Amino acid sequence: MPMHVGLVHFLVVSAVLFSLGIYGVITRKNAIMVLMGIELILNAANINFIAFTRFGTMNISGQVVAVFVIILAAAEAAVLLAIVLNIFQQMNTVNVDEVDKLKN
Amino acid sequence: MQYQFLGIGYLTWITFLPILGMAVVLLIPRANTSAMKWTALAATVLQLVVAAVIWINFKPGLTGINDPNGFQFVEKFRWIDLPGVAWFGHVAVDYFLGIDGLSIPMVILTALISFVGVIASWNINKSQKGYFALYLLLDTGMMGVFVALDMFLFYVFWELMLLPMYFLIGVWGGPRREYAAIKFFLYTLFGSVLILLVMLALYFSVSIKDPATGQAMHTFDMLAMMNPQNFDPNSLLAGIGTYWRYVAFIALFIGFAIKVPIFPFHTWLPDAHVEAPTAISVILAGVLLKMGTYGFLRVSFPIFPDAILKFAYPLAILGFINIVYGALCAMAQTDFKKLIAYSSISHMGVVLLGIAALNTQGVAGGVLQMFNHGIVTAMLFLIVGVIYDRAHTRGLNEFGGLANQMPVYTGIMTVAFFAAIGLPGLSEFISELLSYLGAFQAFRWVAIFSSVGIVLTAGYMLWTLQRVFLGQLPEKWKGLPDVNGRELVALVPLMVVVILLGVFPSIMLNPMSSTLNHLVDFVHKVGTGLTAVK
Amino acid sequence: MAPIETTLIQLALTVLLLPLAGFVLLIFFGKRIRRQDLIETGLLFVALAISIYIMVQKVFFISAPQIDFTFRWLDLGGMIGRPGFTIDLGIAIDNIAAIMLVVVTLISALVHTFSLGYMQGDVRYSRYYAYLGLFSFSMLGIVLSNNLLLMYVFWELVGISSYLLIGHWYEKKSASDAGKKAFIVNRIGDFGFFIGIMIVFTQLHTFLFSGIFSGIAQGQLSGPLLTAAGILIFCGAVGKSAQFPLHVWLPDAMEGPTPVSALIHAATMVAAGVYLIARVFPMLTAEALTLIAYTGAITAFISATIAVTQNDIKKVLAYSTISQLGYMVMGLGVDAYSAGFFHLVTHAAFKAGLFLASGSVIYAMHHEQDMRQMGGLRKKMPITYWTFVIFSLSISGIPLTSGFLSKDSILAGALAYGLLSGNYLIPIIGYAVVFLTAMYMFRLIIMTFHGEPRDVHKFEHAKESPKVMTVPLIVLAMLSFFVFYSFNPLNPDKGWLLESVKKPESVVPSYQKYSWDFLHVQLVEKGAEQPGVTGGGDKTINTNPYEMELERIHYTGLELSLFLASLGILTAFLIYHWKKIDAEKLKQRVKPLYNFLYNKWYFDELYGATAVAGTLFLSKTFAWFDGNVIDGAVNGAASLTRVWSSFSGKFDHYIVDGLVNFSAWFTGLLGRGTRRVQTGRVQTYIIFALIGVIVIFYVFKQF
Amino acid sequence: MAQTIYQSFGYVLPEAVLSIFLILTLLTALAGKRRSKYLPAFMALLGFVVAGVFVFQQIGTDELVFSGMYAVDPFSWFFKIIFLVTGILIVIFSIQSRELDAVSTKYAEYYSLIISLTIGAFFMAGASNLLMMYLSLELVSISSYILSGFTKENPRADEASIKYVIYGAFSSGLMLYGISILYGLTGELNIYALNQVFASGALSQLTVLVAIVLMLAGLGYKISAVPFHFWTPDVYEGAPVTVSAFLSVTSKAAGFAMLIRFFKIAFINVGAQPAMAGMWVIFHGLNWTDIIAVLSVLTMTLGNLVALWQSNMKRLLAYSSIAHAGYLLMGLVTLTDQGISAMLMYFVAYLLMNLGAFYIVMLVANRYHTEDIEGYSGLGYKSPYVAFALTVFLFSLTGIPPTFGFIGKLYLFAALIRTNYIWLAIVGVLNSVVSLYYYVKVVRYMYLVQPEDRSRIDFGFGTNLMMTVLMVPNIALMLYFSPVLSWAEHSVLMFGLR
Repeated sequence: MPMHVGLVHFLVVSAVLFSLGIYGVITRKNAIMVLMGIELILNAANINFIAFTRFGTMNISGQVVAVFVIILAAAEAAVLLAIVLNIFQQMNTVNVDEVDKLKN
Repeated sequence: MQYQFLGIGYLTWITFLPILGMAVVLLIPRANTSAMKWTALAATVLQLVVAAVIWINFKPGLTGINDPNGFQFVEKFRWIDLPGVAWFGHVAVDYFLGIDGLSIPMVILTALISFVGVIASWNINKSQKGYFALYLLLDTGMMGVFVALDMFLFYVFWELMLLPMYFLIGVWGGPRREYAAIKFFLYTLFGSVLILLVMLALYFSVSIKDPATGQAMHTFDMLAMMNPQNFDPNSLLAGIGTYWRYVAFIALFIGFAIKVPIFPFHTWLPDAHVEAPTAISVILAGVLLKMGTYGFLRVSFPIFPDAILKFAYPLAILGFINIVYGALCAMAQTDFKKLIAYSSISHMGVVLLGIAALNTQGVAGGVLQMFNHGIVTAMLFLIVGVIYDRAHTRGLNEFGGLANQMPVYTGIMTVAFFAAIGLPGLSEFISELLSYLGAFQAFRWVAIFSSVGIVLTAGYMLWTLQRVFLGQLPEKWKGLPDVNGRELVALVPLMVVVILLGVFPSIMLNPMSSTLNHLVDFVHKVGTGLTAVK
Repeated sequence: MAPIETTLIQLALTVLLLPLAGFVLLIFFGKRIRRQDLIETGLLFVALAISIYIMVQKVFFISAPQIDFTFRWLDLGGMIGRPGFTIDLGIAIDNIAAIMLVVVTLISALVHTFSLGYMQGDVRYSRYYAYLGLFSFSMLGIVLSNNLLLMYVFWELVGISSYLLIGHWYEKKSASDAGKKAFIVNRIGDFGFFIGIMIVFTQLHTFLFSGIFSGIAQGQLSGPLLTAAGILIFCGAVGKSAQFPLHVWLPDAMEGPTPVSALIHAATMVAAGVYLIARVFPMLTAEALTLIAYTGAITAFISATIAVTQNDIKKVLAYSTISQLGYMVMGLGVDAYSAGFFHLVTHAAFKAGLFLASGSVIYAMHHEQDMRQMGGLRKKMPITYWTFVIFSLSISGIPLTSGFLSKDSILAGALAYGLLSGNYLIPIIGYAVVFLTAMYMFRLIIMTFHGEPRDVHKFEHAKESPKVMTVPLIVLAMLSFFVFYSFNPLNPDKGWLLESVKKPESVVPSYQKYSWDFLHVQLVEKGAEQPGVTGGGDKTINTNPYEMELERIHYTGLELSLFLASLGILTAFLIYHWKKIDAEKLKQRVKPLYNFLYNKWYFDELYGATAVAGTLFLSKTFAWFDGNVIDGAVNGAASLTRVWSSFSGKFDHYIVDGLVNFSAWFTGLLGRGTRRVQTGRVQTYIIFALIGVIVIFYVFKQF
Repeated sequence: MAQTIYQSFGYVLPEAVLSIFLILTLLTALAGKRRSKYLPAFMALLGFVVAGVFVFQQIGTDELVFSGMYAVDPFSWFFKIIFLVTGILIVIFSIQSRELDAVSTKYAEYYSLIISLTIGAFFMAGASNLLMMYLSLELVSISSYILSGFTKENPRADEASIKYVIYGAFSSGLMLYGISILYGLTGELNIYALNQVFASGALSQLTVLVAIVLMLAGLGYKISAVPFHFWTPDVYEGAPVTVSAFLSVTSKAAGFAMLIRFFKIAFINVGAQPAMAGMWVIFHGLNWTDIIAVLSVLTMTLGNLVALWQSNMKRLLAYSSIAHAGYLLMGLVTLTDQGISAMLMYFVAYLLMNLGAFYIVMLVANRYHTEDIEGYSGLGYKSPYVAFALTVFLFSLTGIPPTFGFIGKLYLFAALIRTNYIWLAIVGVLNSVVSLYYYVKVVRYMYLVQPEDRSRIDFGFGTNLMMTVLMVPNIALMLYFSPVLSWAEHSVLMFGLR
């Protein structure tokens, strides 16, 4: 029996991605990996939007959102990468847990 | 408006003259310190003159408290006026000044003490500009508290004193000045935020008809707050003897109690007194402490008559604790200023005892004691200042035999000490007598136990007198000069008041008696649920 | 008011204000005026003259019992339905006031005169006279006051002038200590007085004696409260008149100059207590009077026993004073009102004399006060010696002296009282003290004036005092004879003084009176027959069992006291003059008792260990408590917790305070704790944020 | 909503103007005088002023434009003024900043980023669509990431920047995920439409809660509410002072604007306007009041308590700004228009006092090269006017008369008392007492510690004037606050709600 892929599956995938993203953000030392985690979170949301649009009875605004988010994620990634680059130049590291001079 | 000068009311003059002085002081070049001193002196002298004019024109026999027609020198203008937008209703704050028999002694006291304080500040040798500017600002704050009838205005003046006081203690004080200043500041601010909350609660509970438009509006007018009929039926503080009314009363009580100060909120006082420069100690003890008890009488009692009737007994017990506890603590001190600080606590206990009695003689005694204590403690602090200026120590045990070295000083000192002991013929006797008489009628045992204070006060005061002035003069103090003319100018007026009021207390009692009678009557009638009396 | 009465009031006010004027003059211009002393003394003599005039007028020519002048001093007004609060004050002249006026001004004037010699060259000579003026003013105020408040006012002023005068030589620690002690001990008594006044005022709404008495008569104040009020007012007298247990200040007060002791601590101020009792006498209940009687008796006895052992000439006199004051108080307590007051007057004269005479001795001996260093002064100082003897006879109660008259009246009263009420202890003590009095007085005389000089050096230089000092002595000695008070040397009842000082009618409810005070008896005395009318010459005498008892035992009592007094004098001579009994051996034999007496029954030590130390301990504790517990939060949490734990079990509110402070300290701690969360690692932040999200979610899921 | 897209453009003229000036400012970098400090600043100022003119033309406008994406109403108008004033002040501050001299080649970028952040803030204040909310939030965020690390030679700034970007991106990711769930539940992105869906009440409360809590993470991060505040102290400390100041006002105000609008429009039962005017009725199912009350208490308490221990002035002000977020949230707890108007009032006060304080911090950093509180020792003697000004600002932050901060707090507490949140009011006032301690600590160093070197340093006329400009309203508005109050009360109006 062919498996019918429905909304729930998308949502599960999205939730898994979301969790993985959070996991990545929390555990990875490398700033790039942290960025990846964030991208996962955003894309999890994107999957949600698109899935809801596809399966729901609603308008297509969800897909529009996804488009915007993709662009925005790119912008954010660009900024973050630039900052990481700068950090690397200044401190010779891209590990976020080594950047902890500012604290109480 | 009958009492005006240049189109501005007397009370505005008396309140804001020091601010004018402050402005002038700020404009004077830094180097010209003597001009600053004279400006400050001029401002306070003018203030004193206005006070005298007010005193002369003051009509005894009018009521006041909750009766707008009983106030004199009234100035009432809309200060903040915001016609109702949408659902907000009318917001209005009045610039509402006026005095009655309760405030007149305090106004006189403030003017007098401020004047004396400037003279005592003559020797300030550090940042005079800042000092005198802040001093005059403080003066305005104090005077404002005693003439404001709008609670918002009252609160603003109340808080206005904090800042200059912080700096005056903190910058010009003794070795532990920072600690004392911040302690004072925190304590008092803690008290005043509670007052703030109660003020807001009252604001929303009271609504009156706007005289202009006839619409209902909330108000900060303290007189309106005193009429139970002005409370919205469903508001937080409506009714008589409700839970929230008691809570509000207690919050207000703590706010004022810190200023008095009432045990156990008193620990800022000894530190502040010890560290403050002489003039500021004089102001602190002479005027600031009175604000607490003035607040009780002006705000707490008439607005929450039901609560005060319920809490009169605990208040009297606090008075007792203050008296005995303060006296005993004073006895153990070796620092002259600290001793007087604790004696202030003790003496303010008498005020509490008197006003808690809620009868004519008690309240009159309490208010008179506020005035008298202001004068006497001011004298005492000046006296300590004189000796500190010369010897640079306040250790009681380091002195002795000054009576021979500084006879005039000793004479004045003796008068002040004996006044503090409550010697008949000097002012504090009458007020203590009336307070005790009132308290005795209301709560016999508390009054009896409190009378122990009479003995204790004599004990520590005479002991101090003995340690400082009697006995052999230590070698190192052989060169101390007697009081000079400037110090006499500060001390003698106070001494005259002490003696004058000791013999003719009616001078002060007459103007205030009808107001206080009215207050007592009002509290008893309204507090027990009878309708408001006119 | 009749014109003469108005005049008298005006004169009385003049008398009152004259010394005050002197005081003000001397305080402010003392340094600039020459011979200030003469001004002050002169003022006092003027006052004396006026006083005598007032007394003569009042006692002999004015029948009204009292001339009163009252004015409204304070009026706080009132509201409708609420009684107004007013205080009326004023002065009044009745017989006892008039007599006291003379006593006070007389002694004062004489002491002023005496001081001209005695205090010559003192460092604060003008100050001394100023204070004397202040004192005279205050004392006259007490005498003239017609109300409790003014009485209290002057009462305190007397206290303060006494304080100033005792501490006149304040360079000496003992002098300033003594002044302080006097004032504070008096204050303790005044504490009671004050409460008594408050009771009276709150019940009767007046301070005026007349108002108080009429109020009580109307029953507005009765029962235990009335008794309490009486006893509390009496507390004031206990302090001022140095009655047990507040007598400890008087001996110390001898640190003051001797004329001061004569004026204040013998003749006038200490008598103020007695005067106060006399003033409020009508409102004292039987219970209160009984207490007063016992207090007086105990005081008389304790101090007499102490006086026997003392060696300081002024200390002996001081204890003797206390003892005599005890007599007066006892006299009033046993309902012998007139006798008590009478003794006050006579005692004033002879005790002032004794002090001045001792002052004369001390002056001659260059301020030596120890009797063991004296001796044989009889020949060197004849006037002093003979006046001293007269005073001593008077105080011992030997016939022909004034002391005999007044003391015997008291003793007779005590005896009658004891017999009627069953309180036998009081007359027994009373008579025992007669013996002791005679003994210690003559011990004093013998040690001082008789025998061989012990300090030869000082003796050599001793000489009779100048005229200004001896003349007052002579005047006072004359006043110690009976003629000034009664022409009958054995019975003063018909003398002018007792005729004019009659016991006032008690106003307390009858069930609170002495039983005899309301059991009136009418006696009919057979008079000369008049023709035509049966019993026309008969006189009806209102009397009561007390009076009758007095009549009955009068002579018995008199003989008894005379016997005891003689015995006392004899004993003194046996031991100290003829040395038939060795004083030292006696001392050894009763050593514990002797030490006990010599150390004044250890009262000072007792009070020192309890009241004084207790207060100081309390004050130190509180101060410590204040600095550490209440203020603990800011001064460090460590001391706080320590204190907190040590007090927590005991005082509830300490815990509350502790908590208040704890919270302040805790606030800081909390801030310090939470800031550690800020690690500087962004991933930690994210974890916390996530935890936050989850917590919020779970917490609010329920809603 | 009757506006066509074409017509809608007429309502975003200020934003358009700002965008144009954004480009113009950038272009100044190419205009030959690349190193000019003043040209880009002047351009930015001009941009704000011109935008201001257009903003002023919008007085009273109450429209929903771009198909319900963006509301131009009195509420957003209020915030726009706040943003413009802040922008202008920040530009002026930046001109004086020495810190920025390190990146003197990039002034044009710097000022254009300031403009872009302001544009983002404009849109945040008016966003009435979830997508719009997210996009504008990101615009603000991305601009601020760059700004906070703008002095990139400075490791502290770099650190601030990377922390900010990671934390911010993560938070906005959470928010986006929340939005997606909400979208799935309701099928709507427009918050007016959301309101109607909520009104129907046919939603799984649990899921809604998940979505809302996730959204709260994004909003909370913007307003730095506990527990989403962690970036604040680090970023404020690391970033240039001007940027910290800018973030502390504009970014926070924008966050609050969005929060308030979202809550008020999405969750109010419009049909059930109660008798008492201005009271909100929230749909059943979610206890917003409690969530926000708890957040508010936590935020102000933590902010104040931790601030007690700070020794760096910027960090202290960071915690102080967290605490102020807590105070501001109290206004929202009341769920009344009065609470909102109190918040708006407070924003005015907050702008004046907080910018003032940051300005002084910058001045001191310029001259004395210190940001430590101890470095302020004796400032009252060395530079009296500066010290006086800072004192005024700090007391205003504490909320003591005679400063405008007092009126701000007064109205917040008044709103609480009015709605019987007595306990919250008490927590609030106690917090303000605690806050006194650390504010006064600075004052203490300035006046109570005597400097060894008492030589005077004067800051020149321009600086003094600037301080006066900031200081005078701080006091004058206390004495006469009717206009602000009136303005705040009028500004509570949002489109679609009367």
